[in-house]
Amino acid sequence: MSDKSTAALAHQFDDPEQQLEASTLGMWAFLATEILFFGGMFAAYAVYRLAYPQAFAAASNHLDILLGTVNTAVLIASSLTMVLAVYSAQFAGRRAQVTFLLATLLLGTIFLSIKGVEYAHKFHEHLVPGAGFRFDGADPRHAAIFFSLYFAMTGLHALHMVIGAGLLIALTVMSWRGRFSAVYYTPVEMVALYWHFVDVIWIFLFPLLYLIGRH
Amino acid sequence: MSPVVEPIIAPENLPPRVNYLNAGYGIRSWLLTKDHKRIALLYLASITFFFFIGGAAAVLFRLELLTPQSDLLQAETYNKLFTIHGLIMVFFFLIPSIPAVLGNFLVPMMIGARDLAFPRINLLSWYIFIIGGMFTLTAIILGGVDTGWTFYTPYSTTYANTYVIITAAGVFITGFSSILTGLNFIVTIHKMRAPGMTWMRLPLFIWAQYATSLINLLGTPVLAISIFLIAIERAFRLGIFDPALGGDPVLFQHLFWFYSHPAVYIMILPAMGVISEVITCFSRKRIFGYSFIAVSSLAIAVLGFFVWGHHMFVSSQSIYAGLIFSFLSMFVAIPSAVKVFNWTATLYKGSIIYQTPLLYALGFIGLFTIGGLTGIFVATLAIDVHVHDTYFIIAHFHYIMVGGALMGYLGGLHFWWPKITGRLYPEGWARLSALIIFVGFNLTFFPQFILGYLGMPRRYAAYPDEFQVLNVMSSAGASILGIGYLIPMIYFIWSMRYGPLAGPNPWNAKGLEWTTPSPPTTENFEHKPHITEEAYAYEVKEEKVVG
Amino acid sequence: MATAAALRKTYFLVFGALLLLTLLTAGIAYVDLGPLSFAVALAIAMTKAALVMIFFMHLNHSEFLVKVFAGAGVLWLLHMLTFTLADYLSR
Amino acid sequence: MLERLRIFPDQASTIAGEVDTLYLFLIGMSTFFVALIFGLVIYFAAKYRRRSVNEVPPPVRTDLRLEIAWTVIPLVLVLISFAWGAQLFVTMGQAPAGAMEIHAVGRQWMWKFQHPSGGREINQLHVPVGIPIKILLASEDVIHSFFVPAFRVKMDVVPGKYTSAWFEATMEGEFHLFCAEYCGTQHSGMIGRVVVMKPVDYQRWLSDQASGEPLAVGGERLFQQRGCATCHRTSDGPTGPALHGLFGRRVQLQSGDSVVADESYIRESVLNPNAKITEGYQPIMPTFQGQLSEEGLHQMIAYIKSLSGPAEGRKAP
Repeated sequence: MSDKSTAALAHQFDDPEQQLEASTLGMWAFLATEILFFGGMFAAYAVYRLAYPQAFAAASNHLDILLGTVNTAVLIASSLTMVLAVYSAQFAGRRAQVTFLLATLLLGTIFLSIKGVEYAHKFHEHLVPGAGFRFDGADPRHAAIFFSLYFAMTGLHALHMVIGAGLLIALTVMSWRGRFSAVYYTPVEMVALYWHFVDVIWIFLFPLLYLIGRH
Repeated sequence: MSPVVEPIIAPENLPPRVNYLNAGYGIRSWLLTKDHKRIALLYLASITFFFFIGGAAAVLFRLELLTPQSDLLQAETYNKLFTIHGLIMVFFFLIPSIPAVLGNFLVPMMIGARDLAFPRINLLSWYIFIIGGMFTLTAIILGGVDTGWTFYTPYSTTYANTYVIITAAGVFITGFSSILTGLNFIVTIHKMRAPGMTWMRLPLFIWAQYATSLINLLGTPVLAISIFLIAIERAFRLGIFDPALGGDPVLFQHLFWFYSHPAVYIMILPAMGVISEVITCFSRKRIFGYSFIAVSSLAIAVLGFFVWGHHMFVSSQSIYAGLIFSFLSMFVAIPSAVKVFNWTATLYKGSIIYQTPLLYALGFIGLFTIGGLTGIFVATLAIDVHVHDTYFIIAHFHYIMVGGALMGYLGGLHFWWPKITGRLYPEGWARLSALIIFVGFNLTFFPQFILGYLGMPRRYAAYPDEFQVLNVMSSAGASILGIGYLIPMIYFIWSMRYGPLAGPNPWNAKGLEWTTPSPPTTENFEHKPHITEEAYAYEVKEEKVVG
Repeated sequence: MATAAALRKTYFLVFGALLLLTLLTAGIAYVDLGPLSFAVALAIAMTKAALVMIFFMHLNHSEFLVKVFAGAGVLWLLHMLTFTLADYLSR
Repeated sequence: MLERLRIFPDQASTIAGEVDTLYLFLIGMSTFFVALIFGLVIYFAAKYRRRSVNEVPPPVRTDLRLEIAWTVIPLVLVLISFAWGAQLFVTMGQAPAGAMEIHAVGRQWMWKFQHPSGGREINQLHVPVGIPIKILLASEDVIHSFFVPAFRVKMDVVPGKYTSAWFEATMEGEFHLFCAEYCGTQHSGMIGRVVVMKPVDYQRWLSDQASGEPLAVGGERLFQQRGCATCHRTSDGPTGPALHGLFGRRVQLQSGDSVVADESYIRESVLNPNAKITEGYQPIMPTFQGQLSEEGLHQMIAYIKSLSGPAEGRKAP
């Protein structure tokens, strides 16, 4: 085994396989907690959408479906570049790893900036719940709940993206120093799992928030 | 009273020259440690600190409840005190107590590992616990919070004018501490068991920690999100749970109890794990029904998630939902009953000595039985309509939490104290304090069952005169209980300095942790142990101590 | 592990499928399917999520335990949703 | 002193006896199991105490029959108590047809009851014995809980929706009324008395309660009591439009169109404020659903009419 990998082996593990397996299991257990963390809001969404369908449909039509679709495509693309980064950590050299990691980071920032545009748009249209909320549709009180959930869900999702971006930056630095090889690529795999999970959450957020009562 | 006293440990069982306690000195070696044993001690110190804050709040309002009218404290202060008692005891003492202290120390040692799977995350979880604690203490110092530990809306989001957001932030942050500990334990137990340590040879303490970690993992995030939604609703005047703005307060109760009922199993399961270890050691007998106890730990963890609606029978939840939750609540009681019967059967034909850990274990079995059976009362729909939100409920969950979880924690602490510190605690004082705690506890909480059925609501600063006699009894019991808890604090600290040397295995107990010197070295084992026999193989002839 | 080249090919195939499904779900939203539209949107989202989890998150090559934990997270979410909605729908 | 040491509250309603019987069944079952466990533990601990230092007890095999027994027997017992409790719960849940309906409003730290015939009382509830009473519960602020221990009845009072509880008193006298759900500072002060009287005494009490006052006077009192005055002031304020001269006027709405302010508009705006929002105002008016009986609504509308009509011209506060 090359000395690089044994150097990266933590003292409590016996061999790199055990370390990778343990880290993967740990990350998936963490993702289970994240599923339930967002799950609480999905439960609130489900209850209120069943109770006030018109208000949710009217409010959802205020969201920009084009930006939503583009954003979904951007995030899926970032998932692709992320998985290619893991691929290149195993099979290709530092140059490929760094390019794919930076591509993922770039796509992530594009997603966040599009999100920023949408938030600014909502702010100008007085659709931010709270004192300044003005909604001319049928049932403003329950439309305000839709927007509360919209901002809570997409806000927490964006926060997870920012954390992901931070992890990607750290990963790029480690990759630039050549820390990863076919035998030791655990950190890349872990950040990839986290990033793909954030993409999966958006895959559900997009139809639930943007595509109600469009017909 | 006990017929045969174990011989005091021969002097030559001195602790190894370099062990985990003196492996490093100074603040940095403790605050930046990655050793699971040191992190366990960090947790021990912090939760003891929080325990006495919660306890002080309890003593104060028990004094207030001596008289029907609110004369010692104003209603506002009383509300803040019971909220502090609830918050601190639940989130900052009971939930972390056994997993974070005994679990952190013992999980790697019991399965033959050098440390937990993610030592850095383990230290991070302690820091998160402390940061969360700081937030809650700030809220208390600034003026306290008076929403109860349940944060029911719309009171907590719209009508309370106390420090709800800071407290919510504290609870939100601390939740991640138990998530990370749970995650660490699950991966360690799956991936880092020594060769030969199959699932069916695991000590039952490990099964209990595994089941608890599953609940921590699958439940705590939902508490985090519901507390987060309360904080943003209160900060930005949103209407998610506030009916005046179109929200539904019952939805908050669903999200809150989805975690908070499994949380009571987070508190009791580890104590059950301790009891299995203590009963077998002090009756020197193999556990009766090993697989039944192991499986019932998992059954409790899973079924615990299907019953939360029994907290909401009278909250305008639909009748059908009430029927479903009541029906399922009956099933969750069965695994606990199976465990109690198996422990009692373990004592049969044993060779029992009345050391302090066993006194706590026997106390646990008795009080937990009463707590569990009264759980059947409150799961029965017609009875719960009458006793919901009364002192019957207070008595029920204190019998489980104080009679069960706290007795289990103290029993475990006494049982593994020689291993943690290398010193023995004073047996006489320990038995005395166990007795005081048992008497004080029953005098405090049994009258509350009667008070509850008579209809005295909980969280009342003032109450009608006819409830005074029982309240005075309860307050008297509370002061005895308070003294009972102080004594161990004193002699444990005393034993660290002056206690006789314990040696590797003062109780002649089975289990990998007892094959290491006390206090153990940082690496726990010189060479990786190899396990060949079942757990609690006490019938096998005494073998050499070195593993 | 599949050969390196085959792996790359699957990734691009899955990427293409995900884009198509995104356009599909956005397009189908404009067709009035009545109550069915929510179910269709959810089904598409689940397929996309499954694609990402199986191929991008390597569940297909992971050990059984990892699959159990992935399943447990989703199962618990569904359980919470069903029991909470059971109360609301039976009022 | 001793005669007050009771174990059970009064059994003052039809279901109280049945609930207590189920309670006694559960106490009996629990006492048996507690005695069994305590007895076995103490007996074993004494009988099998350690005789010599290195005594090794004989191995005891796990007995499957025993395991099945103490799984199935407790399961059967708990399911019996479930079925018994559930059957009672269902009867508690549905009020019998024709029950006398009393409107109750919980608000921070007091109970307000309105009898169908207009009688009104605070923190007291006079009811006839032997007649099923349905309490319609509404809250004006936080969650409260209507709890009468003597009747074994409890139901949360959830703001934003109606909940109801019913009982049939079987015993005359005065009984405690508590708020059981924590609702703030004076939660322990939100208590009252339920006075159960013979039907004829109840009618006599009711007759001298009903005030013969004109509707507008009652309406004005309701206007104050419900806190309408805090938002609707004499001139258009930030939180609510003025109601002076409103009646009969055409009102410009948020959604652009306009409507004449007649009785149905006022009634709809009181019960479902978001249906038609006046131009330039926020939808912050809470629902008054269920807090105003039909009679109260009539009084309210009469009062608002008086604000704009020539009749009394009384100034709103």
